[in-house]
Amino acid sequence: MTSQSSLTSKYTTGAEYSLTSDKCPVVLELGRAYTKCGFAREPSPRAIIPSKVDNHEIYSYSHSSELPHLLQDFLYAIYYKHLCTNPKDRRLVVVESLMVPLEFKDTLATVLYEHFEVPAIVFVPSHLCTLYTLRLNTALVVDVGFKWTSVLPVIEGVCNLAAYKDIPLGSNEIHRRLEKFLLKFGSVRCPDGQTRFLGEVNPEILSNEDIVEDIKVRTCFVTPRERHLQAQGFEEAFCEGRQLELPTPSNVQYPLEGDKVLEIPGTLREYAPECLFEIDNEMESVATQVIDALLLCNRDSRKVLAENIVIVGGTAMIPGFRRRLKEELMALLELPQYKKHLYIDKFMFHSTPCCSNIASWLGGSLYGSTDYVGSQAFTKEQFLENKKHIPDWMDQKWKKDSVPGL
Amino acid sequence: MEIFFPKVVNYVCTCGARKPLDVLFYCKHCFKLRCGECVSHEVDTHYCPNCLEFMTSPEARVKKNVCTTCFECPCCGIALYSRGTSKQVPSEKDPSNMVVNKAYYLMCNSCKWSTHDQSLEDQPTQSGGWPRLEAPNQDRVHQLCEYYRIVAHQEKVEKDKKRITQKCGYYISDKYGVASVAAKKYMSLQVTPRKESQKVAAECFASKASEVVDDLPSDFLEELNIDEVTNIRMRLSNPDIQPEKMSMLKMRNLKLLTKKSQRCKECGHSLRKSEYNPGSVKFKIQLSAYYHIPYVRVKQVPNLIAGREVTIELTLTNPTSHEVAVELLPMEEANTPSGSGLLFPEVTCSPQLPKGTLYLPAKDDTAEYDDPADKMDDRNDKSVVTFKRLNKLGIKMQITPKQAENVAIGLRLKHTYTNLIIQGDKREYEVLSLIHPVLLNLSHFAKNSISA
Amino acid sequence: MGDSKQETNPKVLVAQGSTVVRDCVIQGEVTIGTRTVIHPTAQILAEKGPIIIGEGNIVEEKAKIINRREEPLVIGNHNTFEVGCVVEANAIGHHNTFECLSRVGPLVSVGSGCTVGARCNVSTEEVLPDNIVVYGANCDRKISVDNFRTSNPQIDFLSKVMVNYHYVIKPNRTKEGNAIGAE
Amino acid sequence: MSELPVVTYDKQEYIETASGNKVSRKSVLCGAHNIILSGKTIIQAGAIVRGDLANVRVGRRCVISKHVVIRPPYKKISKGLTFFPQQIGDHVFIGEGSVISAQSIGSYVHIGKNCVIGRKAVLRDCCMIADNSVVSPETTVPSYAIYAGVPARYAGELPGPCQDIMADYTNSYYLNFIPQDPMTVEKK
Repeated sequence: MTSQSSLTSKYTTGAEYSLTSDKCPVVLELGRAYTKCGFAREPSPRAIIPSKVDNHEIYSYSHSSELPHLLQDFLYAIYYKHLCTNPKDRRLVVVESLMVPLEFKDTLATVLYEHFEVPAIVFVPSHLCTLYTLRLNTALVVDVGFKWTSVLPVIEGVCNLAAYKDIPLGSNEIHRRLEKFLLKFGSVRCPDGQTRFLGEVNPEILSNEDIVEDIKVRTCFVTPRERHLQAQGFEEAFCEGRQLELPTPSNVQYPLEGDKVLEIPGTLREYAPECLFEIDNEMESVATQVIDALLLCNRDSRKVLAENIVIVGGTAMIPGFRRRLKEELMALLELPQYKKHLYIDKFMFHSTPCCSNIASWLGGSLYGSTDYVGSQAFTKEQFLENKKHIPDWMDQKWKKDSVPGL
Repeated sequence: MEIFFPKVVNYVCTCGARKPLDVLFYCKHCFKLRCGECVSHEVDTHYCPNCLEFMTSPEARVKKNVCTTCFECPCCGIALYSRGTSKQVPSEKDPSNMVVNKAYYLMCNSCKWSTHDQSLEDQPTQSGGWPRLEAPNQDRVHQLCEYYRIVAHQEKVEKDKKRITQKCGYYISDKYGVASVAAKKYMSLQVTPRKESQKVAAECFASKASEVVDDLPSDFLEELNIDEVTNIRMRLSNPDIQPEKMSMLKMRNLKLLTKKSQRCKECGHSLRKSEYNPGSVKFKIQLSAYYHIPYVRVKQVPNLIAGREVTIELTLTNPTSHEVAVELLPMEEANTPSGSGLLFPEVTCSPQLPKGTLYLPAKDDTAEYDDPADKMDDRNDKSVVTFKRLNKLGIKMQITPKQAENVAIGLRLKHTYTNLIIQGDKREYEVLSLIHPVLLNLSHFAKNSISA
Repeated sequence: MGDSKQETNPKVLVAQGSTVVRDCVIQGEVTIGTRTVIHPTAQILAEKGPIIIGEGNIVEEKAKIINRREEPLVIGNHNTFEVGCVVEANAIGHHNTFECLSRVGPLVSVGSGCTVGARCNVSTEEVLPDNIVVYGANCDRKISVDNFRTSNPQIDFLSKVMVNYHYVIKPNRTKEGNAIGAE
Repeated sequence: MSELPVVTYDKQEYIETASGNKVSRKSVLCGAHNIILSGKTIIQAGAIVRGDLANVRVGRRCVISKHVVIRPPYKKISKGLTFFPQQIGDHVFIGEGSVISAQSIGSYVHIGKNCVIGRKAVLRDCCMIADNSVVSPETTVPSYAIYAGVPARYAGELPGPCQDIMADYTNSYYLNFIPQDPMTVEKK
């Protein structure tokens, strides 16, 4: 600790921020489900909070005029309640997802500059800055988030946008499946000693996303591919209440609303996350996205990317996810349509020095500890000059010096 | 919540936000209402919500905004409390003699989690020398940090050297004055990274990929006791380790709370500044609208039926120590169409406002609040005023709601405001006239009174 | 509230050394062990079967212990029923604490060393094993590592002080449970 | 806040003391001479104050609603255990069915319905406990804080003038708490 702090003011940028130079920038990642906030140079965010204001998700606003108010309230809580710092005093690193609509980003910037008077902001793409945590400059970054799974190859510090792939699979999909089947098959022991189906007791209860999420987090796992193959026709069997000829995971007694106990069928615990790996109508799954991204890359880089896969995002923390993804990838390699084009015989994975839900935040924290923030941050004046628009990171200027140090 | 954040009567802030008077500020310098959204907030001081120890901002920054002596239960998130135990142990001097050894541990009063759950040794003192939780990846992050700082620094040095030698001054920025910036930059070039940080950075190797990935725990088919698995809140409250099992939970230092001050964004004057002492409820500066602007309250609303005229009763309270003359003006004049429609689209009904001026007597701090109702002021229209008690006046008016649901009326509160001007030894009063749009949601009031 | 009746209610057996104030409601067949303290406004309702309370228990204000079954409800020793709790359990061991405003349903059997937290609810059919803590808004459970099975320290103070302020029901049983004056 | 509605009570039910305290006959004050009510405090039906365990001092213009239990906290000392005095400040509102075992409650405090204020908790001046919350034993609730939940945690901040809002609230409550006896009903 001491050695770290004694180095603090050694390489500060210069005159512009002399007042704030001893204060590390704030690092913020507004995820679809959770927001991570903290300070640069620290190993983990100070707080991970739901991306919600009074139960209203910040990303699901009905009208664009609503968004500034939502963000104002949300950022107020971040700065004054979780970080306890004055927004004026520190520069800001925003780790942004590629999925974020431009309108959201510009509104966010407007609120930050005009309402909170943040001196300077730099937006860094989440896939890219994950690489800082590994000291790598080439990798295939797989982000398994709440709504989306996205894959982006980064080669020598340059994002290969042409090979970007995404698919709306993530925790959200798992939640929906849990909800559907729990309503049908979840049985509830009630205070009167009777056992009823959840759908009869209170069909509304699972509209509380927190309960579904809690069930997913505490009970679900991704089953190995071998079991998955053995359990083909799983859904039909499950729906018919037929027992599969496999040993099934144990049912779980889940306390509900204090006075009831919900019995979660063991099979559902492994069946719900299956949605990530099932091949859909368009013949796609989380695993095909990875392979397809590789196919879109230059032939020379495929091997090196396949041997440098980085998995990030909260949904990737479900036990068994990594093993299964690897198994699925290996299985896909055997398919004729891929085998011909991919000259790959193995996949290799990196493990980030932190839990995978905060990996991109940590990348932002490392980025924020460098001089790049000073040279690349966008000040309020620049923002106003640019007609209240943050240059897209695909813009020319950005491309030129977007990935320093990698 | 209704007491502190009432929903029935909202004042319209200068910025357009609808807020109850209780949370609004009144800028004495701009003579305008301000709300939490249109003032600038500043963190003044930090304090621990449990031991109430006060901390200055720099100190809190060094301590990472946590209290060094108080800890938080990893299950419930509330403060842990110290418990004493005494054990009989053989004395050091004379092993045959038993002495009582006092030891302390921490426990949560809600879920009974204790430092024994984390297998921490009991401490000999009550305040304890509990170990501070360190991130397991701290060393690696430190290495990466130093590595990228040096890389960034070198890149910058090269860039700047190029610029300075090319005398390409315009790029350094015209805004900040070229000369000083260039000089400072040049100075910064002299700084080479310290040896120790170079050493740390040199140890930073690139991550090695592996074919082996985290496997599914082999016991996935076995009995799962939900009580032994942490929930997401417990995991996220400790981002470093995000424990999955209850047995892996670790306590963290308690997070500090802050005292904030508010400042008018337009004129820069302070609107509120509290005293440093966390135990104090006083303010050094307190410009709440509650103390300056007459308070409109709803006293009585009969059943609202569409198309039927009813009488409602409101009260007006003067919080200042000067007499206030109030006029109630109709909202219509102000309710002009703006960009996306009417300024106050929520108004569904227009009241028949009393005409003329109402005089609210000054607030008398020495008066007993529950003295019987006192004499009317002759200047006030007796057909409008229902009662007067100290600085409060009851008034009535008729409304004819067009609908039974969602009846909201609007009015503009015009009132005098006595401003004290101090110039040297001279104290002068000037009387200003202010107008604030006020929105009253009568249906909400009706709903409340039913539940009460 | 029929205070005078209670004193003559032959079904209420109060052991010597207990402190049972008269301002409480005791209905039906109730046995109260020695060193047990019943606070004013507490309710012990043996609607059908009897309630047998062991030694060193405390039943605080507005606490309700109800037995609606035919079988007796046996409550062990050193339990605390805090203010306003409603306990209908079919069996209660020793050293349990039912915190303020907690509720335990009729299908529950409580082990020993358990704590049902303030405003928590346990009502589905189950056996609460030993040393369980029920806590928080979702009535989560966990096993307590620390549990001290000592007698309740409040009792000495309460039995000394409360007699100065309240009328207490005279014991009609010895500590061992034999009827006084019947030996 | 809207004007509080008038609450009428049966004149026979309440005793009004010289200092203006209004105490329901249906409340239970144990060890009455250990209980000090400083004036214009209301204690409603079904409330229990345990003055027999230790002294209880309640400030001016407090409202103790129906079925509230006020019970001094105990503390372990070297020789067993003792109950120690409990203090409640001025202008404190305690909602229906709450259980108060706090060591001290400051002034201008609002406690909602069905709350449990645990043993030895300290509620500082100007704070609020939301309905149905449980403040764990020994917790300190700082000024201007709103605590809510089971167990109660910091949930927000009170507005700056909350001291005067609370004073006004308890004053109005007392003023609008009037007997039903036709002789004393105020003329409108």
